[in-house]
Amino acid sequence: MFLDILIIAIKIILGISWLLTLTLILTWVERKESAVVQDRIGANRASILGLRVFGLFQPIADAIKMMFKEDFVPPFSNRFLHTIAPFLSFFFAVITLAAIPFGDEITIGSKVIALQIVRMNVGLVFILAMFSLGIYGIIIGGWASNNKYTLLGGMRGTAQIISYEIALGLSLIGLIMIYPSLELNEIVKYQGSLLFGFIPKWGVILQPLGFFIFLIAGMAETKRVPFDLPEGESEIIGFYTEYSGMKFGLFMMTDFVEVILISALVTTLFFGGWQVPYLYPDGFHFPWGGNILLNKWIVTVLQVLSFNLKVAFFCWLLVLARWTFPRYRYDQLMNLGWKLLIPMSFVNIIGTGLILILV
Amino acid sequence: MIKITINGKNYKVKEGLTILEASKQVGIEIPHFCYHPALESEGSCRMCLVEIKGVPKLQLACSTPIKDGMEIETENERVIEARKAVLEFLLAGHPLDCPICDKAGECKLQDYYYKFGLFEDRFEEEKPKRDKLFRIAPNLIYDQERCILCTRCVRFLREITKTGELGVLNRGKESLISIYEQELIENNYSGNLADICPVGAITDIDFRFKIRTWFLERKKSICPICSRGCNINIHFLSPSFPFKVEKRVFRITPEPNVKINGYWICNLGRYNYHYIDNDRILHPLKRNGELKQISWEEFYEDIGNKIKILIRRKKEEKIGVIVNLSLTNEEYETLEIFFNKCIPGTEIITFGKKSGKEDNFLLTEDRNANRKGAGKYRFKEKKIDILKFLNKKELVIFFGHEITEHCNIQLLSEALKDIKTKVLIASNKGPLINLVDYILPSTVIAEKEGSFTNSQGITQKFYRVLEPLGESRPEIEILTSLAQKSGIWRNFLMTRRAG
Amino acid sequence: MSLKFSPQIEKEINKIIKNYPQKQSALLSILHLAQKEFGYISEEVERLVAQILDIKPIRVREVVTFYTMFHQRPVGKYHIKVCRNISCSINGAEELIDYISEKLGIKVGETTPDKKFTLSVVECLGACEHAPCMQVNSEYYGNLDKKKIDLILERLNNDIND
Amino acid sequence: MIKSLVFLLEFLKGLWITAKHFWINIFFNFLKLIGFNIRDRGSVTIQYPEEKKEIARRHRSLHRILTREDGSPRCVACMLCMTVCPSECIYIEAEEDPNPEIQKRPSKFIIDLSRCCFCGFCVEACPEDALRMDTNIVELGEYNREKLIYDLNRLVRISK
Repeated sequence: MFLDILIIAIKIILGISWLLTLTLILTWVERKESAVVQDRIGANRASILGLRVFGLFQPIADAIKMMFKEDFVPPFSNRFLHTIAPFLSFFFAVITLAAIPFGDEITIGSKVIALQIVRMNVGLVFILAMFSLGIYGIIIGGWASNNKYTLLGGMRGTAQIISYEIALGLSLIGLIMIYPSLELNEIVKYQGSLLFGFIPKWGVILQPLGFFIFLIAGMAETKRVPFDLPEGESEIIGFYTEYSGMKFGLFMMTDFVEVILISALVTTLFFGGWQVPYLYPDGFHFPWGGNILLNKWIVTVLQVLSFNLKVAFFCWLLVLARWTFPRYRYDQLMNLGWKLLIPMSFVNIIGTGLILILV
Repeated sequence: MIKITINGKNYKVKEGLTILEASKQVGIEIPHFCYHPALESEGSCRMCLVEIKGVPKLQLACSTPIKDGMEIETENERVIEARKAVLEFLLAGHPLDCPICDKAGECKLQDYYYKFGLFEDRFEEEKPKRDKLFRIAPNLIYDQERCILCTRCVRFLREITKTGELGVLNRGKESLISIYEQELIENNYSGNLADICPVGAITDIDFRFKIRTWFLERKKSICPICSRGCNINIHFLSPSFPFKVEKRVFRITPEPNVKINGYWICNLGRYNYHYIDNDRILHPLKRNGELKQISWEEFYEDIGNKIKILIRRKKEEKIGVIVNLSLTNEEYETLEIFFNKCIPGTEIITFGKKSGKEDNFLLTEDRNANRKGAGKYRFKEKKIDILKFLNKKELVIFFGHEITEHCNIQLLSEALKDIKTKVLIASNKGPLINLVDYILPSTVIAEKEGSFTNSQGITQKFYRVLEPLGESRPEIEILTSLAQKSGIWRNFLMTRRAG
Repeated sequence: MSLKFSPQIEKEINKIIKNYPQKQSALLSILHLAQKEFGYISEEVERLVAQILDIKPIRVREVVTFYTMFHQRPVGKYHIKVCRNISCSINGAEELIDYISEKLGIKVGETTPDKKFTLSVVECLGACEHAPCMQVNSEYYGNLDKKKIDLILERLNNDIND
Repeated sequence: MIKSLVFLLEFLKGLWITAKHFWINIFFNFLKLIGFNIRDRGSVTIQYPEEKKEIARRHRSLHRILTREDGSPRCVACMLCMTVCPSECIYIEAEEDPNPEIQKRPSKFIIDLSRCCFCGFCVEACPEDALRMDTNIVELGEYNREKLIYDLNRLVRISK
């Protein structure tokens, strides 16, 4: 029992440190990628003992700055709610990590350890639920700032996230119809099997439409450009305008955490999670014949690496999208959500159902 | 009255005028350099050429008298062509040193050239080099290069001051204005030469290089130096000037007023303007062992109470007021109401500045601006022995330092020792400052408005030109506020209204 | 004032003054007399004339500097005035001026040390038919060349008058 | 809905463009990093304090006062620059110059760079060609405002 708790604790610590490290790196990636896309160089000044390393220390400098900035609470605002909002927002983003599998199981001694913080059979529902709860951070933050504009920003954010939550959920129904379980590791495992004997049964192949809808709705969930209507601090005033210091930093981090989680989810649900094509627990078995047998530890490492690479790619893609598109107007945003994504996900569900019945 | 036609329009003008004067009367400006309304016309500059119908050549407007039915063209092509030519010739010998010329900005040559000039240099020859720093008077520098030989200065000295120090030497292109050997112009009106010079040939050393003319603003006022009451223009730094400069007034020029000063003022009035900015009393001071700054309210309270007590004790004769002769008529009237009517029994005496030498032109013997105005009221003349007057007084109010010119300062300070309260109201620092308890800044003439009656009996109004310096206030305001605090306010108002 | 006219000239001056309604109108005539008397018009003479006519000395100077026949500096016994206007210049006056100044050892406008000759150049003498020409005191000499000038100067040098 | 689909296509195009930029720039930046410096490819940013851009010939930079051959400033204190200056940053006081050919010279000539907007009107107005803005000194930042007030000596010294 104690050992189980210890393992879970280690898994939590490892998971959170993985997430936070990636978040830090992502802030750097965000700056650098935007710079490179725009033919610039980007942040490269932060240095430790004259060592610059392409500005990799910039996130550390940012973090230090955030922590030492004055924490300002607007007068006549609700101090408690104002303080709790960023934590709520951050918490519900991070907790989603619990259901995501980093790899298959490993066996140390007699203990079988899943590379997943909690293996729950309602994983997918849990994730959707946690995403929805993230709204509270926004609306509370907007309201507690005692500022009309932040409240408006919070309202905008709530409306947007609720709208896209539907599309997000509906786009997954097709998957649920195909996959045998709601448990994410099971889903990943299922994606290891082959279609027609040589195509991996990745979600993106079985559910291309569902993938697009999920990706777009997921981007909307992260509240980033082109869906950054709740934020837009300088132009349209978002919900965290009245925040400063590390509280603001938490909201900012929530953004990046959500980017990582959406990437992880897309990877898990549509790109085979930790699966490497044709890699089985004992090594590669290619459909055209030929085998490469590998140690099971190497396989595990390859699987985890595969998962991380996929996540990294989607992070890159989301950042690229953020620096490509202009912001939606609010009516366009709502049109896209209600008039395109939701009908399309219905089409997707019906289409999937028909194919399942016919095949 | 005769009929003439100028530029196709018919006018009726008085007979005997020249074309230039007639057209000036009807509002048409004919450019000119050598013509000056107060001087005989000379016709040397050729700038005022106009076309007269029936006369083949262009004629000088400044010396051609008008005739009945004359048809004059002042602005047709031929006239403007002639002006261009004249300006071109003038500039052939005139250096283009406007940047360092003090006249720039108010120079006739500059103005006319910008209006009519031929903006094209056709001369290949070098301009003549001459003496640029020729001292013709202690206060004037003559620049031979800039001179256009309009001879205004020569004529001024011959006709107005009748001293004739200047003459035109040589002839043709060698001509120049000069004094005889080293005999500088020493008369009291030499400053006017710089004013009447239409270009920058004669410049005033007092104003030389101090500031450019376009930074200055001018407002009319009256010269307080003598009892003539000459009309003057005070040239002061425009309030829009972006930098902080201690000096406000830069020069004084005459304002034409044919009845009083013509077009001129004397050097005494011209150069004695530094009192406006220098040695001013800036704040009300009270001596309590040493001088300390107080507010006006404190002063009104103190002295008002003292006057109140003296009135209550029926000891009005203990109040003595010593007034100078340079206040405005309105201030004298206020003094009359305040001390003679509301507190009968107080003694007011007047003391003016000592008389100076008069000259035969403008400067008068009496150096007080408003003796005539003060004379209208029941102030005692200065025949009284001041020491006797001060005897047994409890409150003495001085207006100005003039009293010290009339008595021994030693005796005065001894006489003042026994007096409890001594008040000085003056604009500038002076000998009385060390002898009194209260020192109050009043404004100079340029900072207040009112009227003066000059020695001829003409009363002239003048307006505020500058903002009061520091906390200084006009005497009339001081007296009115004091009346409020000394318990005679009602009486004061009634008398004033009745008056 | 130390300088005075001789009684004879003074009498003449008084006579001239009486000819005019205003005293100062006699200025030109008196200046001519003064030049005759003193040879040239110095500052002292100017002051003297001004005193006689009751005007400012600057007015006298104005007149003196305006007219070229009044001398402000002493001139030599013979005042050589060479014409330099068109006709004379075409016929070689410039050359002659240089020649004379070389010969006398003085520049234009100067006087020889022995106070005998003064050389100056003047505008047209009204004798273009004799160009180049010059005037010595009141005598005219026309059709000049270097030889003729040598001859004239020699004669003048020996004080031989025609 | 169809319109939105067209949008989607455009989105993909946009993503393609940014991604192209990204990979091309990454490639050239990598080349730069390992020593192959291909001009004008990769990022075009100038690393300011280390690298400096060449200043255009007609750029209006810090003022200087030109001198005569004898070293005295050419300014004759005509105050035209002071008159024309829209930000009122030039202040001049004049005095008499012993040389009668020059007559006037500045006793005080102050340019307050903290007010200057570098419009160059003063240079245009100067009749003596005494004032120019061609020093190419553009780094004028100071920690103390008083140091931004340039007097005659300092302006003359710049020219040397």
